[in-house]
Amino acid sequence: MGDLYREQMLEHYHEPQNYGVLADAEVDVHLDNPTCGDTIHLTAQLDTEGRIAKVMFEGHGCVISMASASMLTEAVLGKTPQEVAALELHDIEDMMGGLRLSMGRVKCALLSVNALKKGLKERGRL
Amino acid sequence: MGDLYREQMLEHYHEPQNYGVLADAEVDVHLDNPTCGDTIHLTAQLDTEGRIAKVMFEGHGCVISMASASMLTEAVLGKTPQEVAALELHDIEDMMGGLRLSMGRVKCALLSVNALKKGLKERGRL
Amino acid sequence: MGWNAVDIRREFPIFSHPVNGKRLVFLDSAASAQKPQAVLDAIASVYTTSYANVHRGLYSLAEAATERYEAAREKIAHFVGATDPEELIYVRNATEALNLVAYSWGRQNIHAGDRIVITEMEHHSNLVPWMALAREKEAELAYLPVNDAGELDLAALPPLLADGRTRVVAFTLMSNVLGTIPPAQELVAMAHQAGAVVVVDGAQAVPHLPVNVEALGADFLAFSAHKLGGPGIGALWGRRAILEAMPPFLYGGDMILSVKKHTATWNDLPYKFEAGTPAIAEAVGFGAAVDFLTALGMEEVHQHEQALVAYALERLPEVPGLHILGPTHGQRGGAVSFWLEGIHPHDIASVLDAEGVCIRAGLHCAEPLHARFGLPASARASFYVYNTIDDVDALVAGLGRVIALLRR
Amino acid sequence: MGWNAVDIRREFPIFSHPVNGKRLVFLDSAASAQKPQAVLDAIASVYTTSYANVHRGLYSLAEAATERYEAAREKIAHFVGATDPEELIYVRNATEALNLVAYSWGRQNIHAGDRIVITEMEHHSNLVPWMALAREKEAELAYLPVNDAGELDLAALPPLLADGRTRVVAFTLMSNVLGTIPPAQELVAMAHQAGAVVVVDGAQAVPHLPVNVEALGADFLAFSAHKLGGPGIGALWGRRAILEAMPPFLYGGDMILSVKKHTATWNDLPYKFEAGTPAIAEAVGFGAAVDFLTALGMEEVHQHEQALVAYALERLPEVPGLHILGPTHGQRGGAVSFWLEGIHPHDIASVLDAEGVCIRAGLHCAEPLHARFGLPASARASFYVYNTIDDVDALVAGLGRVIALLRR
Ligand SMILES: Cc1ncc(COP(=O)(O)O)c(C=O)c1O
Ligand SMILES: Cc1ncc(COP(=O)(O)O)c(C=O)c1O
Repeated sequence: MGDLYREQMLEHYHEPQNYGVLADAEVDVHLDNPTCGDTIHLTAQLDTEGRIAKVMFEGHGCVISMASASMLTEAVLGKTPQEVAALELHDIEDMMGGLRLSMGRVKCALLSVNALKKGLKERGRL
Repeated sequence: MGDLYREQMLEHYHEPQNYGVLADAEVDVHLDNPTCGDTIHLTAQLDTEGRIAKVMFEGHGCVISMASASMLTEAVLGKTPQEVAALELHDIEDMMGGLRLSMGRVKCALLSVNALKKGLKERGRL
Repeated sequence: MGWNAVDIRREFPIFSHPVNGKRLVFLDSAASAQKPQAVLDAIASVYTTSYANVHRGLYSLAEAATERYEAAREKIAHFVGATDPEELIYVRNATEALNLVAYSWGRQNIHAGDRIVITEMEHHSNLVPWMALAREKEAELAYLPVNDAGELDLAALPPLLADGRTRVVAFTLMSNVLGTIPPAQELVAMAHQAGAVVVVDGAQAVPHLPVNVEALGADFLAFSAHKLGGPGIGALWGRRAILEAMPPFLYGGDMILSVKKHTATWNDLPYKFEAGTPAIAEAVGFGAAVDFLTALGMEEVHQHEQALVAYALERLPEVPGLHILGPTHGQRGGAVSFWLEGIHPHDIASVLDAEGVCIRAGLHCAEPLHARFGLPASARASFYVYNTIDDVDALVAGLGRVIALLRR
Repeated sequence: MGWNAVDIRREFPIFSHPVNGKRLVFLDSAASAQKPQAVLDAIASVYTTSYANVHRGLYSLAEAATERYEAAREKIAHFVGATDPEELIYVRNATEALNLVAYSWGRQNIHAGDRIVITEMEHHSNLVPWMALAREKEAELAYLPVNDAGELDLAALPPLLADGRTRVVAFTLMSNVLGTIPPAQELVAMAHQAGAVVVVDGAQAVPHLPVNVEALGADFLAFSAHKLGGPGIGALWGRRAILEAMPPFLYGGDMILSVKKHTATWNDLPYKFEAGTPAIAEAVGFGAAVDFLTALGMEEVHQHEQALVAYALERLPEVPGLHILGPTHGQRGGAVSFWLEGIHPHDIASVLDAEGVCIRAGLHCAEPLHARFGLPASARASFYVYNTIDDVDALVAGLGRVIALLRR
């Protein structure tokens, strides 16, 4: 577990970046992970070129789901929806500093990125 | 197997006693054992006191089923239907000279006695 | 008492291997128990000395396999107080046993407008099969509620039985989340008086308590070998008259008497419900697990766990912000679920793992029960014959680390 | 070829024990195969180093168990040529796999007046589930006939497909009685062209031949671990699109995504069809058996058996009054059934047993096929990787004893 709870993860968990709700956001999506009760409410704004300009999240969950959401709000800035759609587990693991997740924690780490993909799809951006 | 194919068994198998059909018999019954294809046609006559006076059988089957049928036609002479009904596996095993049957062969050994019980029941003798 | 959990633990080979460099503190036996060497030996001995397909063979090896397979059935039947081993059917697990009842008995006996009563503390395996049956048959699925203390609200049962529409009452003999042991005999008596069939989920109770189907009075009892130290197999006990009146569940080899092209007749109990080649060595391993527990004594197993639970219920509240689910005193099973303010159960489990302490986190296959308590998930420590007071201490110490790391 | 059955036999511990004072000549592998030491070791190693319930645990032990359980799935899927391991579902045995299809796919897709086509050479496990389904749905059950040589009469299929009422064609990839290997790709193509789903019973073929679901083109393949040297577990492979459209079969833990009091949603493949705690160590043992066979090479396994069958077909006719069932030349599986004039198959098996020779006698769960040949029962010798020419000689010599003892 040493890895899972390394300093960087705990910092994002205890002091999440971009925590809250973006007013009048184009993307506004709820997603949860029923098997463990993690929930996320993610809002995002795109710029005039259609790139991600700002992302905020609110939610409850474990260190992995919350820290990864916090990191994601920074990592996707400037990306196109297609680039977001292409993000896979290993990208998220890299984003978290090269963590290797066990099968039981994969869903936690993917919650926020899946929420963002879902929200972009709902708005016809994907 | 030594036991199963001892001399006494083989004699009854090769030269069955009371093989054939008793004409105008009160008891006249067919029974088979679908899992192995053994079949028996058993006929029997009761005397004025209601005791078994004569039994004959015809059929196809393994050494156990045929030899036990042959032995049964002798062993039940003079018995009442109630006495026949009371015959259990160990009685049949004793009749066959104290054989101990494995689970897979029990049905073979009981074919003829079950046929006789069924036939007596059909005639209201049980 | 002569109970010595440290000695007992030595009989379970897994405890001789450290986990993450630490002594293994296994507190997830409610999910699945570790296996004693005697069970491994029994399985290996089948494969090395007496393996062949059962029932159908007419040679010594097949007879030896059949005898061991049937001897295990007899042991397992007696272990739950059944006098007739033919009432005991081998299945894969408790889940399959409950599905067997819902499919075979249920589809024949449940009709539109009938009611099926279960409880709010059921495991999904004693819940979803009934939900599916209710949906197929347009029957009603009703829940006996659980109160805040984690006990069944018995007063809610008579109104559910009063109109004569309830055909079956299904409940667990021990909650896998709350540890609650419901007043089973009372429930059975009430259900039977209303003409309902009673299905008991013994998955948690059978490994941990003396269970006797005659004393219990229920009509079916489902349980799994893997939760009592056996391999991947389970059993359904049912009353002969009911089993005989039921249609088969799975169709195929061994469960038939005779097959023609368009008709078939069924074999006698228990084979009518055992289609195809059974899990032979697994059945023998199941019997060996039952022997192991019988030698310990099920009353003693229960006493041992009661002592561990009492100690855990005393020590856990020392952890700041820890809340226990379910009864905190009286008779209860060896599963203790809890939650920590502000910390997700997943993180509790992960941090404890680094200390060698294995607990379970999540919904424990009891989502409606968690909804009842307004919890998205919980953590659970559960005990078995090999656990000791030291294991509880390791848990409490580990929870200290969890808080140090994750709470601000 | 480097095949050495005597060396291979040494890897199976059961052959180091004499039977009735004689060398064990095991000729009943079509019923169930013996287990190599590698399989016993794999099972024991799960229980001694990495046992816990799978999927639900968040600790190292559970992760290790889950990894081994899923790695085995991947191996087994690849063993039958499936590229997507999520299309492979663990079940108890081939029988349960076929019932799963008949219950889940069948009850959703078969309606009154539809036709189900099977063959006269099916094992009861690929026959009675369809009979039960046909009865429930008032569908028609039709049989593709077997000719006197023991081959399927393919010309009878087009008329059964012509009216568009046939929804499913189910057949065995190798007869457990006749050894017949039907022209599977042709059957699949014809069935698919008529819009029927194809269910293949691979219980006999998968242990003995290279089987590749992609080349085969079928929609489902059922098989058992115990017939290929593994423990009491089995598998169903199915096409993703079909599996996804099917409702669940067994309901309970692990097969759900979320459960509310009156609704539930299902988990993804393969878990949707794996309710309750699976047979974990058994799955790993299944994987080890597949590794063992893969190392031998399935093409080599088949060649080895072909050679034994050819030798048996040459020597058996030396026995006076012996009649062989099924094809006597060409490609065929390693099961050779026969009957002896005037001698009941039970007696053949019992007398051979005294010589250490294990064969099977009876209907081999194929009663309609025996009716087709007018036989009340037959005897069967079947071969596997550990059998040798010597075993065939022992059989022939034993049959001499049978005749000396029982024929006058
Ligand atoms: C052709 C065939 N199909 C199905 C089965 C059933 O397999 P199992 O008994 O493992 O379910 C068998 C074996 O008995 C078989 O030979
Ligand atoms: C109360 C209860 N019922 C049923 C089950 C299902 O048991 P299995 O997964 O062995 O089928 C469990 C265990 O998971 C349980 O705790």
